[in-house]
Amino acid sequence: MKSTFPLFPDSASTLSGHVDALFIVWSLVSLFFTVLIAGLIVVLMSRYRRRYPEEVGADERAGIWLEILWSAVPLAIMLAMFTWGTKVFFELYRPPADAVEYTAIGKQWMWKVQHPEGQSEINALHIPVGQPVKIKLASEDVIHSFYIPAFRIKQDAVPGRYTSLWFNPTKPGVYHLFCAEYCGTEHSRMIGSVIVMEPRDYEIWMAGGTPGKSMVASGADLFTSLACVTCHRASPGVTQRGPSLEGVFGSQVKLADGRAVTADDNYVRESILNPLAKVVAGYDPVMPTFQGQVSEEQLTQLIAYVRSLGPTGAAPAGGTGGTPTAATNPSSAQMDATSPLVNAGNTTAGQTQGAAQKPPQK
Amino acid sequence: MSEHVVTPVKTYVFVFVALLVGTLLTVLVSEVDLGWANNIAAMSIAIVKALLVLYFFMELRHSTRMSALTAIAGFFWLVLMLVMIMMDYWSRHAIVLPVPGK
Amino acid sequence: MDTTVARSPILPTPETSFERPNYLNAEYGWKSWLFTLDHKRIALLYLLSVTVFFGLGGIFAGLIRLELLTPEGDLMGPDTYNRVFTMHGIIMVFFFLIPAIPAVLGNFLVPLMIGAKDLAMPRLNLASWYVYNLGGIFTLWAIVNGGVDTGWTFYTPFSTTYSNTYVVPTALGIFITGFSTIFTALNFIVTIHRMRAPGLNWFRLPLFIWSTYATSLIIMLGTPVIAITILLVAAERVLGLGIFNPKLGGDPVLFEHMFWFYSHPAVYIMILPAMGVVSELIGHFARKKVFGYRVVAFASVAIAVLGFLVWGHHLFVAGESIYSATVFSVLSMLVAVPSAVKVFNWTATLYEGSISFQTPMLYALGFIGLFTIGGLTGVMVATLGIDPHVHDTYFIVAHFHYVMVGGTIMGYLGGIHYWWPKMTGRLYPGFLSKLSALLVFVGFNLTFFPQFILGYMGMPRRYWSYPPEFQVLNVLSTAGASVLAVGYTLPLCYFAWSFKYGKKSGDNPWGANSLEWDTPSPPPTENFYTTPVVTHGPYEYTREGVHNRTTQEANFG
Amino acid sequence: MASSPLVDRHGHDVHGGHASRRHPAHQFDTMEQQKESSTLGMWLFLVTEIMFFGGLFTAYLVYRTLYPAAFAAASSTLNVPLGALNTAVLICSSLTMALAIRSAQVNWRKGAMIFLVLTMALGSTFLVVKAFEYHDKFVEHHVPGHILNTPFHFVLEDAREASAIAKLDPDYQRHAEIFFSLYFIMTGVHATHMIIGLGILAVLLFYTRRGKYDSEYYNPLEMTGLYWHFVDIVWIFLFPLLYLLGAHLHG
Repeated sequence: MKSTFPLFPDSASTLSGHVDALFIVWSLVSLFFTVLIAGLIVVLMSRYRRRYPEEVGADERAGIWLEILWSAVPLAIMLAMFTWGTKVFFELYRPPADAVEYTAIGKQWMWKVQHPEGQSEINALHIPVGQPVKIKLASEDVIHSFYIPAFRIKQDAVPGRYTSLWFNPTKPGVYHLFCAEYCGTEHSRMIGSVIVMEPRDYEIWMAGGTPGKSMVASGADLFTSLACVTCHRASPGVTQRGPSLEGVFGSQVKLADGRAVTADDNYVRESILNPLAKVVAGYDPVMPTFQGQVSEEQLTQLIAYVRSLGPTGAAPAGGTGGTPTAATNPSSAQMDATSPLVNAGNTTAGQTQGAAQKPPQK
Repeated sequence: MSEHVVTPVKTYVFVFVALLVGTLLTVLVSEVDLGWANNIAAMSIAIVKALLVLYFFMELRHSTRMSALTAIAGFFWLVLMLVMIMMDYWSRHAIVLPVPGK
Repeated sequence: MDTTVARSPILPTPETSFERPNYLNAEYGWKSWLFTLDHKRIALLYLLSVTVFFGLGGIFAGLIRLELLTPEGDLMGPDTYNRVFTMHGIIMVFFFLIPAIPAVLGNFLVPLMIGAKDLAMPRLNLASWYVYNLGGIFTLWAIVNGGVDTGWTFYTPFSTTYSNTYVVPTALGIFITGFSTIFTALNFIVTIHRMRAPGLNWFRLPLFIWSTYATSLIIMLGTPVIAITILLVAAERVLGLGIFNPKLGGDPVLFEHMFWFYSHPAVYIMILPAMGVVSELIGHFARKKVFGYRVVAFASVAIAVLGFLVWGHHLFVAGESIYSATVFSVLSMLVAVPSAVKVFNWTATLYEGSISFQTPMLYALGFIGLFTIGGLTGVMVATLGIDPHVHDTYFIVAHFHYVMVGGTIMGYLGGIHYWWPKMTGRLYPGFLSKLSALLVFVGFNLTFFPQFILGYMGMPRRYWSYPPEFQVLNVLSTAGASVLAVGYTLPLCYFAWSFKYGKKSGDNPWGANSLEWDTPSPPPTENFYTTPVVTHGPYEYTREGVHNRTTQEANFG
Repeated sequence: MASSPLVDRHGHDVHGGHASRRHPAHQFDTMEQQKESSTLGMWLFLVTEIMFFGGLFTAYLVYRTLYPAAFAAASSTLNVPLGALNTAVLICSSLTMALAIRSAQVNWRKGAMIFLVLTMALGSTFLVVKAFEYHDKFVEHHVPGHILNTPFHFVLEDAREASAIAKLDPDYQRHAEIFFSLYFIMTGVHATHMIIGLGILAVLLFYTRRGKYDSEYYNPLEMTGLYWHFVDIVWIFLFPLLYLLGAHLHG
C-alpha cells in the first residue's frame, strides 16, 4: 500500500532515476542560491539597518567584475544543466529499437489502449516488467496528455496526428495513469492505472483476456465504449450525473416522480433506450437515448453486465479506497497472491473500468 | 515650426510607375514555371515594392531615426515569429534514430 | 555610510501642503472623474477597476482551494469547477496582472518621474480605461451567463469545437482589453521618448521607467498576435472555419505556438514592472544608488527581447519537434541570466546601505526571496529532462504563482504602499500594513510551496478531484490560501480608510530622492509648478548639493 | 488663412491631445515635440498592425508548407486579373494620398480636397472589386465553414495540374478549405482596415474643407497617410501570396 502522505513519487522505469537525479541536483542548486540570497538579505538587513533618520547609504563601489562574475556563474550552471537535461530528454523521447509498440487513443474522457496482440483495455495498461514499451498516441477529439508520473514521462495526444512516448518499467506495481492536458468536464476522471506485472503474470493475464469473452465482459466493454461509465461511475458517494449502478439490479429504485420500481431486465432496457421515462430520484433527466446505437445483442450484454453489478451478481464492495468491487476485479484464478494486482484496488474508478474487462468469477 | 521637405510630384509619380511595373512583373513571372524560384521572385518583388512605399510614400527617408528603427523592429519581429514557428514545422519530420538495441 | 549630509527642507511643511490645489481637489463631481484627461486621475480609476477584478479573481481562487480540500469533487460539479478555474485564470491574467502595475502605477508615475505634465496622448489614455472596462463587461457578461470552461489558455480544438460555453464573448472581452494595454504601452513609449524633462537623459531615468519601457515594447509586439489568434478562435466557432481544427486539416499545435508567442512574453509584461518597482524600493529604502544601475536597466531590455524567443518551452510535450524544443530550452536558460543578475544587484545594493524597514521595503525584500524561488524553478522546468514529468502538473502551478503572485503582486502591493502618500497625501497605519505584509508572505508560501511537492508527485493541474494520497498537501495549501486572503483584505480596508481619514503625509514621507517626490503630494494637476531641470540620477543620495530636501521619514504610528 | 486658436476656452486646453495649428496641446512644450510624438505613436501603432497581420501570415506560411499542392490548386482558382487590377488601384490611391499631403504642405487646399476625394474613390473601387470577387467565391461554393447554407465544395477540375494535385494530396478538399479560410480572413481583415481608412479620410476631407490644414499644420493628414500606405503594403504581400504563388506546384 502507498503511504498516506508520500512526498516523492514512485520511481519505476529505467529513466525515472535519471530524471530524479537531474531534478535533485537542480533542487540543490536552487536551494543553494535561495539560501544564499535569503541569507545575504538577512545579514545585510541587520548589519546596515538605518541608525538615525538622516542617514544615507554609501557611495556605490565599482562592481563590473562582480557583474561579470554573477552573470557568468549562472550562465555556466545553466548551460551545464541544459546539456544534461537535453541528454535526459533525448533518452526520454528516443525509443530503443526493441520497444514493443502499443497504441493509446484518448477520447473524452478515457484512454483506450491497444496491445500489439490485439487485446484492448480501457483506462488501464497491463505490461510486463523489463520490456521497453513504445506507446503511439492519438486522440479522437481534443488534446489529451498521456502521463505516468512513476515513469516521469508525458506526451500530449494531439488530434489529427500521432505522437509517441516510451518507457521501460523496472518495478512491478500499479501506477497512476493521468490525463494531464485539460480536456473538458471529466478531465480529472480520465485516469487509470498502469499495471506492471512479472512476465509470468503477464502471460497468464494475456491468456485469460483474449479468447471469446463472456456476456458480462462484453457488456463491460460496451459500458465503457458507450461512455456509460462517465456518468454511472462505480464510486458511491460521489456527486455525478447518473446513479452508480452498483448493487442496483434486483433492488427497489425510487423514481423522481415518487414511484418505485424493481430494477429488472426490462427496467434496465427501458432506461437505456428511453432514459427519460423513469428517472431515478435525485438525478436530472440528462441521459441521452441509445436507441439505434446499440444492437439487441449488445443490449443483452449490457444488461448482463448491470446484473453482474447487482447484489446477487457480485460480492459487496470494498471500503473506502479499497477494492471497488470484487466483480470488477480479475478472477482470482488469474491472480497470484503476490501479484501486484492485489494492490490494484488502491484507487480510481478508472481502474475499475480497466479491470472490468475481465469476467468475474461466478 | 517643424521644417518639412516637400517632395517633388515627379518623385511620387516615378515611384508610382515603378510600383505598377513591379505589379506587372510579378504577374508575368508567376506565369513562367521557374520551380522554387517563383516564390523567391514573387517575394523579392513584393519586398522591393514595400520598401519603395516605406521609403518614399511613407517618408522614411525624411523621418527621424526613431521612426525608421520602429519600422525595422516591426518587420524584424515578424520575421522572428515566422522563423521560430516554422522551425518546429521544418524539423518535425526529421528522423529520430532509435537508440540501438537497448 | 560614511557620508551623511544634513539638509534643510525647501518644500512647504506637511501642515500647509494639503490645502494647496492638487489634482484631487482641482475639480469635483463624477464628471470630473469620468471625463478626466489627467493621468493621475486615470490611474486612480484604473486602481478601482483593477481592484474589483482582483477581488473577483480572488473569489474564484478561494473556490478552487475549497473544492480541492477533499479528494472527491464535493463542493461543486466538474463543469462548475472547470469554469471557476478558467475564470480565475482569465480575470487574473488579462484583467489584473497585465494591467495592474503599468496602468495604475505606470500611469501615475511615468509623467511624474520624467518631469512631464502628462502622458503624450491623454485622450488615448482615458480611452484605454474605457476600453478596458468594456472588455471587462464582455467577460463579466460571459460569467454571469454561465462562464467559460476552456482554461485561460483556450487550447483548440476544445475551445473551438467541443466547449459549449461562452467562449466567443470571453474571447471578445480579451480582444478588446488587448487594445487598452496597447494604448497604454504606446503612450508610455512615446512619452518616455519625447517628453523627458531637460537634463533627464536615459541614464538618469529611474529603473521603474526602464522596466516600464521594456514592458511596453513587449505589449506592442506581442498583444496583436494574441488578438488575431483569439479572433481566429472566435471565427472558427462562429463561422465554422478550420484553421486550428484537426478535423478540417488544421493544426492545434499552431494555436499553441501563436498563443504562447504572446502569452509567454506576457509573463514578462507582468513581472518586469514589478522588478522596476522593487528596484525603486530597494534604492530608496537603502538610500543608495542601485548597484549596477546600467546593468539592471539593460537587463530589463534584455529580458524583454529574449523573453520573445522562449515561448516554445510550453510545448515540449505538446508535439513540438524535439530539435525545436532544444533551441527553446537553451534560449529559456539565457533569459534567466538577466533575471539572476537583477536579483544579485538588488542584494548588493543593500551592502553599505542605510536600510529602513518600512512596509514597502518588506514587500520588496519578500519579492526578492519569492522571485528567486519562482525564477529558479522556472529554469528547472525549462530543462528538457525535467519538463516532461512536471509539465501540466501542480509544479508548474506553483512555479508561475511564485512568479505571478510572489513576484508581481508583491511588487504591486509594495509599489502601492510606497506611492500611496504621493497619490493621496495620506499615510496608512504602520503596524497593520507590516502585519499584512507578513501575512501575505507566510500565507503565500504555505499556499504554494506544498504545490511544488504535489506537482513532482504527479498531481496534474486543473483536476477537480484527485487521488487521496495528495490530500494532506492540498489541505495545507488551502489553509495557506485563507491566510493569504486575510493578508490581501487588510490593505484594502486600511487604504480605503486612509484615503479619507489617514494622517497627512507631507510631501516626501520617505525622504526619497527621485523626481516624483520633488513636487507636492498629492501633485498639482500639471505635476510640477515649473518644468524641472534634472542634473543627476534618481538614487544619488551621497552627491554634494543633491540633498535639497529632508531625508526625514514620516511617522506612520 | 485665418489662424484663430480653436482651444484655450479655460486658459488651458481641455481637449487633451487636440491641438490647434500653432498651439501645442497642454502636455507639450512645442509643436515640434507634439509632431514628433504623434509620428512616433503612429509608427508604433503600425508595428502592432504588422504583428496583427503577422499572425495571419504565420498561419498562411505554416499551412502552405504543410499542404502545398492543395494551396496551389485553390490559389489558381482566384481571379488574377481582378487581383492585379486591385493592386494597381491601391497603388494609385497611395499616390493620391501622398499628393494630398503634398498639397497641404504647399497650402493648396483645393488640391488636397481633390486628392482626398480621389483616394476615397480608389479605395471604394478596391472594395467594390473585392465584393465582386467574393461574390464569385460564393457562387462557386468556395466559402469555407458553415457561413452559407451551401457547404464548401471544391472541384479540382477548376485547378491547374489537377491530376498531379490529386495524387500529391488526396485530402486536398479539406486543405483547400483551409486556404479559403485564410483567404477570406486575410482579405476580410484587410478590407476592414480599408473601410476604417475611408472613414478617417472622410473626416479629414471635412476638416480640409474647413481650412484646418495648411503648410504649418497637416499632421493628421500625414498620420492617416502612414496608415493608408501601410494598408497598401499589406496588400502588396497579400496579392502574390494568395493569387500568384499557387500558379505552380512548388513547396
